[in-house]
Amino acid sequence: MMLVNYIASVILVVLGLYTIITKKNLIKIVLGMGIVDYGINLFIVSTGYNDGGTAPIYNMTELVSGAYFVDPVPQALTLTSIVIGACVDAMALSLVIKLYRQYKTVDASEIRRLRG
Amino acid sequence: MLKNAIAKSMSRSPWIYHVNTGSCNGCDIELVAVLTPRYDAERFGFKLSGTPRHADIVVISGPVTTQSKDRLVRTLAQVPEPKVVVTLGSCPQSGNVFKGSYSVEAPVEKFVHVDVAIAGCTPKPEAVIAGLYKAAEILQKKREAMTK
Amino acid sequence: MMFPFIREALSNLFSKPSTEAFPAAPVQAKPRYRGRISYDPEKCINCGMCKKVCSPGAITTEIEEVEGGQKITYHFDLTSCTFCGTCEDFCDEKAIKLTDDYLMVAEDKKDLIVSGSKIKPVVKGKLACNTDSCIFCGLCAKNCPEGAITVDRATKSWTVDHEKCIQCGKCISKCPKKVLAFEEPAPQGVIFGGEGCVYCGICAKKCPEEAITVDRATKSWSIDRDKCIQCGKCVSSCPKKVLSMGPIE
Amino acid sequence: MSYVHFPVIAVMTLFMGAFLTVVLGKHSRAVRSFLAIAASGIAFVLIAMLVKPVLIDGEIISYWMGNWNPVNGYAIGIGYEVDQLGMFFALLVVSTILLSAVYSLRYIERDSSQEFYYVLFLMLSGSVLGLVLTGDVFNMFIMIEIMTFTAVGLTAFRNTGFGSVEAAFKYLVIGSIGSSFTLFGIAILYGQCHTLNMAQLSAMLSGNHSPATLMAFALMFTGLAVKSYIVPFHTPAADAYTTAPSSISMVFSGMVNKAGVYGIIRLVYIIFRTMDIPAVQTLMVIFGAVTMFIGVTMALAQHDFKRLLAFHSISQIGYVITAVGLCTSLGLTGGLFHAMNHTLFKGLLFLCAGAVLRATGTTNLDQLGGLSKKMPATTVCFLIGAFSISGLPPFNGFASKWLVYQAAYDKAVTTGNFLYVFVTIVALIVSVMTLASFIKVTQAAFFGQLPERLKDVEEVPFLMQLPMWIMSALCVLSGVFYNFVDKYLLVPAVSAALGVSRYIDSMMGSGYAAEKCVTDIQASGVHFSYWNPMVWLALFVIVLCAACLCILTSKGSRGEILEGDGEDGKYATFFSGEKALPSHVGGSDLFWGFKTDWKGYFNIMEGLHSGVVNDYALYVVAAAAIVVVFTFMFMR
Amino acid sequence: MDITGALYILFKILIFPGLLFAVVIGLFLAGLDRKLLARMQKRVGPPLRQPLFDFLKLLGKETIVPHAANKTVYLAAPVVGFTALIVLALFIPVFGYSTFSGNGDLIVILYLLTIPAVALIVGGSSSGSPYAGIGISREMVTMMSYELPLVVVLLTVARKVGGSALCFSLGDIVSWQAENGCLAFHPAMIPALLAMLLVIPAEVGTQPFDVAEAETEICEGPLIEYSGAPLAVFKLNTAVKMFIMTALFANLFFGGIETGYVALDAVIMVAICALVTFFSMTLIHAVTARLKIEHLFKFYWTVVAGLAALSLILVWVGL
Repeated sequence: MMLVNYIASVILVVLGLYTIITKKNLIKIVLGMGIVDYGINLFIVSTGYNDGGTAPIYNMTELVSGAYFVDPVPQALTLTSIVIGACVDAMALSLVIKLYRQYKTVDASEIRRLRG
Repeated sequence: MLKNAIAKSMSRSPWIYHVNTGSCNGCDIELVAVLTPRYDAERFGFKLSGTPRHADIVVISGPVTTQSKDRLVRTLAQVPEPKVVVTLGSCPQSGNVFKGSYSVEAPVEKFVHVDVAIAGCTPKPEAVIAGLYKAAEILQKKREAMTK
Repeated sequence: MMFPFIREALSNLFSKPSTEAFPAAPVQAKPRYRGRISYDPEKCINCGMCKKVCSPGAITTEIEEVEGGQKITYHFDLTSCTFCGTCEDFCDEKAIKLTDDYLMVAEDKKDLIVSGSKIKPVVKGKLACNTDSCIFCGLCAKNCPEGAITVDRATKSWTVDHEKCIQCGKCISKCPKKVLAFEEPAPQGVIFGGEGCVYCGICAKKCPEEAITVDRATKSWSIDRDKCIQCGKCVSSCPKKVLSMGPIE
Repeated sequence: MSYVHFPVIAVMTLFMGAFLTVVLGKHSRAVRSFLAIAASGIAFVLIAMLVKPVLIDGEIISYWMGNWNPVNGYAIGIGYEVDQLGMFFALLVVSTILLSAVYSLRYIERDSSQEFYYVLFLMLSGSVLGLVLTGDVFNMFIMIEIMTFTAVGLTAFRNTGFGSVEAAFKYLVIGSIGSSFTLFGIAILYGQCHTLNMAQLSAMLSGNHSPATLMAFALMFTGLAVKSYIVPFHTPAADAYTTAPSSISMVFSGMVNKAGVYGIIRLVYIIFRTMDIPAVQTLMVIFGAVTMFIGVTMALAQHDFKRLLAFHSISQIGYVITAVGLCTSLGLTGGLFHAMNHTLFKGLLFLCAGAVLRATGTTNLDQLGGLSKKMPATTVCFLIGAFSISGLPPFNGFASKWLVYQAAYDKAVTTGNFLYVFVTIVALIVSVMTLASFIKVTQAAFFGQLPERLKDVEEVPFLMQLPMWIMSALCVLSGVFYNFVDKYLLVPAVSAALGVSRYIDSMMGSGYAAEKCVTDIQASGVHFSYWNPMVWLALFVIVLCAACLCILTSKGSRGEILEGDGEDGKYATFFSGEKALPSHVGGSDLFWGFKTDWKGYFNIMEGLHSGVVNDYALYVVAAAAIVVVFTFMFMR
Repeated sequence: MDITGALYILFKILIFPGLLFAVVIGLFLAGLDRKLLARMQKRVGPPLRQPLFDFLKLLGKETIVPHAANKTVYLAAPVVGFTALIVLALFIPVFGYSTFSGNGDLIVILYLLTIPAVALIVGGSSSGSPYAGIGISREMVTMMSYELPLVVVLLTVARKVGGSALCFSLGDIVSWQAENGCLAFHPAMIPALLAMLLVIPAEVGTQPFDVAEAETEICEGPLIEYSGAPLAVFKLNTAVKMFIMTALFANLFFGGIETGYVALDAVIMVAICALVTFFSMTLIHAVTARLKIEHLFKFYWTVVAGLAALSLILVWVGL
């Protein structure tokens, strides 16, 4: 059953958003962003799953009639998405370091020079 | 033709800028009284303007205190030509009762050429009207002299 | 009502304006208006009281020696005047009057100065001749326009008819030996009669130069001749008429 | 080489430019300048060469990467599809890139690590160009992601300055939430339709909306709305525009948020084809109206030149969203025209702000003043931009705003819906407020008294002026010769946005749309008539007459125009007779009468723009929730 | 276009209803305003030609460009404002007689109306005076104030006339009134009419709403440094604006009373303009004192906008 996957992915996304909204620590906000990403990745990879399918690799010898494989596209999407997510996290963390150097804090409620 | 029309209009629409150089406000009140319904100088196109740049006639009242001397001179310089300078009351012409005070620079003629002097302490509004009327005529003459 | 003047504004629109047609129709100033000063030099006795009481110092005098006396000119500078009217009040001779002419407008400041002058004749002494040096040439008699001088060379007499003499001084200028001259006149001044004086002190008060001192306690009356300008105010104001003008010692 | 390859080559050129810059441009300024100009120039030329076939001949270019053509009506590969709508935005993008690149040459010459600037700049350009040209939703997502983090990098480029890292971080957090929503929506769509091609999605989705696709719609709409910075997603935009270098602010407001707008148009008009549902129209119009109002009122309260411009960007996007959301051909025309005009005049204004920043070292309006004597070219450009954005005739802002009002009120009277009346009024008032806040900038920065500190200010170099002049000229020309813009740009773009079936057919093979029963959106609305061009003649004659009048009278009098030194009393400013002192009525002093009346509102707004990133994230999530609920309540 | 047609258009632009007509009637209305105001204050008042004298006199004065000013903008601003007003005059038909047939679009008029104000603001701003700085801020707030009611009034008229079709054309509004009677006599339009009457003085900038040019407080505000010919053009702008606004009012609310004879129409038009001038400017001027800027804003966004909105709602529900 894929329902568990879907529910889990939504829970992950919601948890990630909750983290971003409530946690004041910048590192935790970045972690929240990561959690959202993982939730979505789980979701994408789940959409392509066919129950009982094999790995989506063209190998003429093993291809037997009646056998089918899982949708390869979501897996490709997930890979891309993971790469992008990693980039974003790296970028965010580097910004956190910069912010800490400038503001001497990682508390989001103290980092508000730009407001109004 | 336009030149004549402009010259004629000069005397029909003189705008007044009033400079108080330390006056007791007596003359200032009479100048304003000139615009009241009873005297109504607006009949002749007189209007009080708020800035020297709009003015044709500069009315000076007060004995020109030391503090106001520079300001008076600067303000007068900012009035575009042709312009007419009118002194209102005795103070700017002589200093009146303040004559000889260490802080009074009167008479005003030391700094500017006065075209019309209206005497009185304070002048009656009729006298003010007569003086301004005369100033308006001088204004027209000055304009005609300018374009000649 | 939010706009209380709306009715008035509309009714004014249909009624006659209350504006005076001033330059077209001349306006008479109200009674007791104090305007342009008029000065009658004939009445003036040159007491200077006006000058003294004028707070802005608008009144100035000029004294000029001319033929036949001093020309005394009074200038009333209207551009300096406060039109308080004190000079009018203080002028006993009513020579100063503040008229109701309010149109004191001028392009030239000189138009705003009221002036008046009169010539105050100089009192001269009698013509006299120093007969010790006189040669009785008779030139003086010849040149006298009135024929007041009679010279007799024979008797060495020189006479003048003081009634006829007009003190023109021609004889003096013609005299070759410069022996003719007017006598020094006796100094004029206020003469205190003494009898009848009640030491009221009005003369002292009236004196513009404060030359007179009256002390009632010690019944003394004194005058500072240097200060006195012989205006005669004390004489005219004395209630007992004990003061007079005349030659003094 | 056939022109069908041009779109891909254009995108690849920019990415290759970025790659080469990082490899070769580290040590030589000339090399990296050359690479940046060359890459953006080639992209510009390539896209410009597509004008003839796409916009004039009306061809839609479809291009399958690696020649992976659809099989049995199923798209397999990644497709690029250049229709007139995409072409319209692509033109905006490439011109912005080129002008910004030219401006950057001198603008960032004093900064360190310039090669990274160009790398990020070219990557950003490539991603936005790819976004508007692609025909694949996942490709679109990737482009959005590249766009987001390059934009973040560029925001933090001057990271020693005030708040730029902070702005970058906020931008990154909010932007990645938005991208996540988009990705989630795309994932749901893929789960439902098993395709990522826009044309095919459109064919499959049109007219049959299941709860899953509605969810996808809501999420994708929110995600793209975050990218176009409409209220309440605007908060990072204001920060980023303020702190980024001005050449990048121009790129942000000129194409990055246009990319979001393009995404929304693509989403609602093509992919989901939901635009004829009144609920979607209501949603977009309300979003647009709120955006333009809050944007402009926040702009009125700003003291910083660039932050003020940033809020105006937000406000103007509100116009675009409103107009697009009306779903009339008039509205769509107005919306697209305004999007284009916004690129022009807002880019121009940001460049002016950059020039001021470079010349004076600050953009704080309270510290500026009297620059018009020192920087006349910038002043003229700024005035043109300010008048354009305020919608004064005959500048381009007027033409597009006029269409927006007409469309909105037309919608109001034809549907009888009072909401649109309200929107029309808001749009008209916002325009006046826009004018007001630009008057504030004009007075505070360019006119008035020159502070002592700015005595030695100099005009910016010609290379920086050039893009400004070009954009000024475009602002005026597109306002005056608006008929040409309409004919060659807007009409094709609008018909492309409305003609779903043509889009599908050209990608998936003709007849595909009919097979799937996709019909074009029936957009009501008259075509507008602009004021008679004769008016311009009249205008010209009268200006001439007025000028003659002035000359005539100055001959007749001695009233020649006199100029002189400030030391001479005659030419000094009138200070009630005082000696003229530098006393400048600056940014924060203006409009206090208005501000006191609106004190309550401004206090609330300042509280909402708290600067805390968690709050901003909360707005995004809350708005997403509202959109989802709205979608499920009204779109079933 | 043949030469006669070109000459005819030139005639329209330069003489009637363009430049000359607008200027003459504008000056007449300005003079009338001053005269009537004086009479309401029990004064004789200036002659009717006084604004003309003022204009001519200012032409004969020196034009001083202050040192702090940006010369180009400073001198161009009044001319730009004047041009916009003349273009406006061409857009506003004399009832049936319009220059650009049926093109008098309300939105175009609304925007052209802002140009003179903007010209004043930019000109004042460029003069570099701090008084002008305060003046332009007030002028801008005034503009924001009256724009809302004006917009609502225009939309109301458009809805009333157009029904369920878009009608922003002033020509159509006039011809609709010719068939269905003047809008002034439709009960639902009365609040809008009152609102418009109150908008006119703020747009023109007469007494209670002339906070921007308050000569006793901020020395004429934006005009402070102007002298000579540019000032003359600004004064002329105010006069022409009077004509434009009253003519707009006449067309919006008294559109349908044309006779077919252009000359007679023009006379009727001027008469209505004079009446509107009296009620909206002179009378209010005579009985009120200058407002504060924040009160002005509040007044327009509550009372006047409320009146206009009332009318809009009445029209919207079909009255």
